[in-house]
Amino acid sequence: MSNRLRALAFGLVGATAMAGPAFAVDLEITCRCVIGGVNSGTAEWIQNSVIPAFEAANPDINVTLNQFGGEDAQLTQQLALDFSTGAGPDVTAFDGFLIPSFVEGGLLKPLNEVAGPEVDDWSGWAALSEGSRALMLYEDQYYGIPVGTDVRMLYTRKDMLTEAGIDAETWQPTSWADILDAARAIKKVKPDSFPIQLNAGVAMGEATTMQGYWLALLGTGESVLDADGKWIVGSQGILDTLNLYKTIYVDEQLGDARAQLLADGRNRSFANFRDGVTALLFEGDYFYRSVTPEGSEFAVPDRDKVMGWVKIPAEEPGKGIRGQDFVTISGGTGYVLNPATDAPKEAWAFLSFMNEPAQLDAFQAIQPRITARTDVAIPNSPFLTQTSQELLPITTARPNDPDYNAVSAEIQRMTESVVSGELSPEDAMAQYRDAVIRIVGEENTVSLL
Amino acid sequence: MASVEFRHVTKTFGSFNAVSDVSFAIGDGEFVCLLGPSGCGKTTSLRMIAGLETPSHGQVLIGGDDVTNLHPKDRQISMVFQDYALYPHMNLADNIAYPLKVRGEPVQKRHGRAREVADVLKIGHLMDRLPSQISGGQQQRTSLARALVYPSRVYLFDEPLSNLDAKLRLEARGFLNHLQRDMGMTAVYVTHDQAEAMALATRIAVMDQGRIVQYAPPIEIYRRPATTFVANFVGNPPMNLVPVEATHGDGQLQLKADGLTLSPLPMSSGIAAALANSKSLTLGIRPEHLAIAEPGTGNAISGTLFANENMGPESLVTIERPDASRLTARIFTDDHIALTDAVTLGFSPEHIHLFDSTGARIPADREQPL
Amino acid sequence: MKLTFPAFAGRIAFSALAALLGAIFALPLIWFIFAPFNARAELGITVPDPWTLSNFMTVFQNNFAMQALWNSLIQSIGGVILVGAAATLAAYALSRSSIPGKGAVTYILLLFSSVVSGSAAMVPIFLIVSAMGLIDSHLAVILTFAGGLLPTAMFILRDFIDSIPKSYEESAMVAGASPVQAFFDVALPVIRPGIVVVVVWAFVNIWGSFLIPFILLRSDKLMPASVAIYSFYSEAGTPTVTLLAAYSLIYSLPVIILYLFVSWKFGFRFFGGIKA
Amino acid sequence: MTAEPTTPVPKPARRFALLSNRAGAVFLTPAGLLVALFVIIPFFWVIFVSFTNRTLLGRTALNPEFVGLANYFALFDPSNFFQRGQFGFSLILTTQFVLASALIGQALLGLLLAWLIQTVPPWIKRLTETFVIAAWILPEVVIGFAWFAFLDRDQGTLNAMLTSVGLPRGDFLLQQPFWVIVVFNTWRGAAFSMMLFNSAFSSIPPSYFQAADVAGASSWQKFKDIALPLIRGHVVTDLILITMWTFNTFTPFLLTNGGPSYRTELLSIYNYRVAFRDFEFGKGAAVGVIIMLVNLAFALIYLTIGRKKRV
Repeated sequence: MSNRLRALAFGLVGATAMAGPAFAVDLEITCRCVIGGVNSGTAEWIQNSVIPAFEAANPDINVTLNQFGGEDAQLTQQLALDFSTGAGPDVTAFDGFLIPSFVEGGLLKPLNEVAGPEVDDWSGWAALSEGSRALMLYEDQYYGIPVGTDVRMLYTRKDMLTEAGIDAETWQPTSWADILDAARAIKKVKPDSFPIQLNAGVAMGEATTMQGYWLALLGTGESVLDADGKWIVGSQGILDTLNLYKTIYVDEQLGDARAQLLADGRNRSFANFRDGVTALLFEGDYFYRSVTPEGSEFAVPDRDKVMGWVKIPAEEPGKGIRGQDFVTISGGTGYVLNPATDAPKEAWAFLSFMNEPAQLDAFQAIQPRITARTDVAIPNSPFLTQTSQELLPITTARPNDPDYNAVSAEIQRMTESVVSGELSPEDAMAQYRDAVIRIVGEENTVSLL
Repeated sequence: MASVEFRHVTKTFGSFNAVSDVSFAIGDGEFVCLLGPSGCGKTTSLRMIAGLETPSHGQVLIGGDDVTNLHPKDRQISMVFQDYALYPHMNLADNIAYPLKVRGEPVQKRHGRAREVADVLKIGHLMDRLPSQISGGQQQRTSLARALVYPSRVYLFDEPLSNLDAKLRLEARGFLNHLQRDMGMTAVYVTHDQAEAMALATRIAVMDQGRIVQYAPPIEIYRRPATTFVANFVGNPPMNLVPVEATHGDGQLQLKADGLTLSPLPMSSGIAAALANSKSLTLGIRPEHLAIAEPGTGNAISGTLFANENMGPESLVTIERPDASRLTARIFTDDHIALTDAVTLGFSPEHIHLFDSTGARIPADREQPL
Repeated sequence: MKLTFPAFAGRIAFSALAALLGAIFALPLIWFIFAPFNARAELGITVPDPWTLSNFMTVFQNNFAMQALWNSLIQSIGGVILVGAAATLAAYALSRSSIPGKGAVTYILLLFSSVVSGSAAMVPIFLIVSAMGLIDSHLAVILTFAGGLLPTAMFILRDFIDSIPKSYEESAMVAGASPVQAFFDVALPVIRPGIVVVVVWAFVNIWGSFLIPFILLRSDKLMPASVAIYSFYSEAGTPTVTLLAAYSLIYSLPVIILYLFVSWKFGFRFFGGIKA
Repeated sequence: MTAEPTTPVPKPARRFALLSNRAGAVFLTPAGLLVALFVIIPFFWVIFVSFTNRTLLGRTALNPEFVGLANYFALFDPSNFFQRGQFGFSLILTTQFVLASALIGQALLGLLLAWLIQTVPPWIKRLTETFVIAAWILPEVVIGFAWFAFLDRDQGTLNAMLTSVGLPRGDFLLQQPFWVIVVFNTWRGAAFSMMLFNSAFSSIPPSYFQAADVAGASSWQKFKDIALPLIRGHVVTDLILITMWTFNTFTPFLLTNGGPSYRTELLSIYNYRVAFRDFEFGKGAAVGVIIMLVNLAFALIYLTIGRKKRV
């Protein structure tokens, strides 16, 4: 697609000549993945496995991988601008929660509308679990093929816990107080440390909502939306969550407030964990899969011994969402087709090819993850097997709502104003309420206070 | 060479009349100077001949052809600009040869011709220099060479000597005079320097406020200035002008002013006509026609000594009259006499000029041929 | 001339103050003198030991970054040619023709150019370029910059041309040149210094800009160096200091060279436009 | 002059000009098209878009509605006008930023530099000028990174200097972000004022200062009594130009990203965030219109003064 002018010129000739097989088709695929960098496994898989195999099977198609190294939000920005201008890659990795707002904006089209009826005939749909298919589903239309889902947990540095006199192997907090107590104990032993990392602030973007605020909020028994799909803009749960932030970052400095505020804060928080400054870090399995493996920038030395994980407790036992003791949340990513692709058939062929069991197995060999397809096994990864078994049953899914993206930004702002000490939790919540009402309208909000 | 003619030419810029209904003709081979103070319309007139301005009304003819709306390039004329307009990026050879270049002459030929002209003007050895590398006098000659390098019907000069220092200016003036004698070119020459005009012109058009006040050969301009304006503009120092009250009787005219003694003059029809209008006239005497006189001499004017400037061969003696007006006399230093506070300047009646209350010259009944 | 003691002391104080201010201005830049040549550079200033060109070698091997420098060059030179040519023609017309209302045109141009800033017009420019189908092309960047820089360029050049005597072209025409000949033979060479200033100014502007290409370009292959420099941020945003420093230095070189060229050739002074 | 019987003019006289009107029009066309397309049309388009609720994502991307002044009312909503991350906060922040970094910082520093380098030895003048101008002409991304490194809390040059003289480290980007961008912009832009004032000073005939020297004036007196009054016009020009540039500058974004907590979110950065991160084109256009109104006010002042001087 970047060769748009050439493509246009081709279009004139192509109208008559397209029937012949003489023309090679160029495809581009983008992911937030860089070989040797972020999501290196994904990049290696596409570059070294999917593309060679696909090109071998389809000699007339050349596929190029664009390795995007920036932030999630930057990729979103790029894709939004790309799709709105008819530019962009033919196939791209895509976060499921963005589908509604892109679809409503006319920037994404259902797969079968882009590539034709063969989409519906694809054998792979049947192999996808209903839950994972929902990740890429909006208003009964498929917009992409999900790759997998994830779960969130609390990562621990066993060495630091041990140092603070806690039995790291058996430690499983059952309330927020347990976590805070452990943090205080660590802080006492290592005054320079910032034991807890619970994402906050604007700079971290969606990672603040999904890996921070929401995890805590679920522990108060609430979610962002109520059962009727109304946005909760005032509640004790929100206040409790914001007070938790205040305790961690403002009152007791159990967390590194700078890392929440600075533009490169998320990296700083990873570095803190790597360097033994942070002992308790809320993240998804992504942190294990992609951030800390050997050889990556934030590799934790001697990871198998040093790093552990525990389930995220509710505020108090039984107080979590649906009365749960422990909570977690899942998002999901997949791959979508550019609605303006010049070669929809070929693009679909590539997209479905990479989601066949053969390729997904190759991916698992490079980097095991929780898969979407039931017919692809997770090989030999005790971590993923264990986490998915324990956490998937209690997980919560992100809502599919076109306004979610905008509300999520307000959540990030709300946490930032508390963490920076600028506003009290009450004032921050009031500000959040006004902002959400402006986005979705007062009739779509509810206050539980 | 060709003639030039203006027919009722008017040029307005916005609401300002630069040239108002001017008509005159320049004969083939004539060297005409347009003389006047700045803003009198002389440069505008010249630029209309060149085609660099278009008349608002009227016609301009060159060689009998109406060229009013003709582009400058099609008029077959040459022009020397006040600032020389030498192209800073071309050496002298290219500058001089530029008119030949636009005429499509081959390089060899045009450089050869440029060299010939340059040699005549004594700048032939500078052909490789840039304009910024030569002196002002050389620049002036270069621009002249560029005007002379190609055949032309009329040569136009826009104050070409005004940027030279006094000595160079005299030299260049002499050269131009020589050239005119040599070539017999038709030339229109704009200047505000009356001496230049006197020295070069076959005819001078004195301009004031967009009109031609007098158009005549230099000697006539000098001897019979048509108005006080011309009288004041031509001559160095300018003519002394003294306001006088006139009475007349018995065919005799009596002029009165403070410190003036003047024997009665014969009446003429011109004077009678002027006096019918107003009794206030202006008496004009050129400085060179005044001389130091004994007090009480016949025709004289007296005042207190104001300044005495020795110029070498001659001196300028300025006196101040009771009404604070001043008169200057130009006298030979050899005739110098010790001056006291009170000075009397004598003159001969045949040298006086009379102007009526509007400033127009009162002609004698029968003017002597010049 | 002999200086009195207080005057002498005053001179010293002035010099010291000027040197101090110069040093303060230099401080944030000193890092770029050392870091590019230090294989283990960090954010702090350390004198390289040993001095090495290895950072540059690594940068030269980065195809994307090298391509980006080339892209910067294409966009800058394309923009500069367009700005230079269009501004010269337009400024010449504004100065030398008697088109009715040219005074008003100049006034309006100046007004618009100062009112419509890049940040205010981001949205419509994006939409217009997108509607023209030029998004993600060098041409989009070139045209946008040309449009944005032209008013000021025209204004500077018009002032410059106004200050050149008309007698240059007049003498050419009297000598027989057509208006076109007069323009190319005489006017253009005389205006050249003004054009050079405008061209250098436009080049520096385009070369250094970040926002416009960032918004108008979509594919990596077309990104200029100002955007590509972020490829030296690893993972999600940690700068790879060594390469970034080396690349920054390479990227800054054309601007430095132009500065030296202009200050050698003309002295770094103001031309037209801003004369009061 | 209407009836001039003696001079029948055969055809209406065309006024001669060095460039005919037709050629002039041809000369103006390329520039005219480009400026119209990328300056004038955007100007009107941005006004039009500001009355709609157009977005890039979501329902209003495809079917934007005309919402009248709603975007403007939202910007000036008194309930959150002064909150961080809101329009009012950015507006006030930008005003303070312009006052501190342009009117005080750049202008005064530029004036001081221009005055100083008049009298110092040539090599100091050269060196100082070179660094000041380098700060001005180097690409903004490079400058942004240079300052990022300079101010870094743990390794930055500034903190290294502070600790070496026994002062505590500062976490400047986080603790004093506003003053960071003020100092940054002063540093970045002082060159323009310096050069403008420098050329203004050198346009004053040296005899004026020599006369003052003869009369025994001090350097300060010469500055105050001779130089300053003579360059008053330049001062006005300078202040208005740097005000407009500073008001529109986007460069601090490359240093702070507008943060932390929107504390350095100038109007241009706010505009960018609304339009290209939140993708609210309508609201972003409304911000753009207000920016342009402010620019217009300054431009009119400048042109009025400029015109007066030209006459």
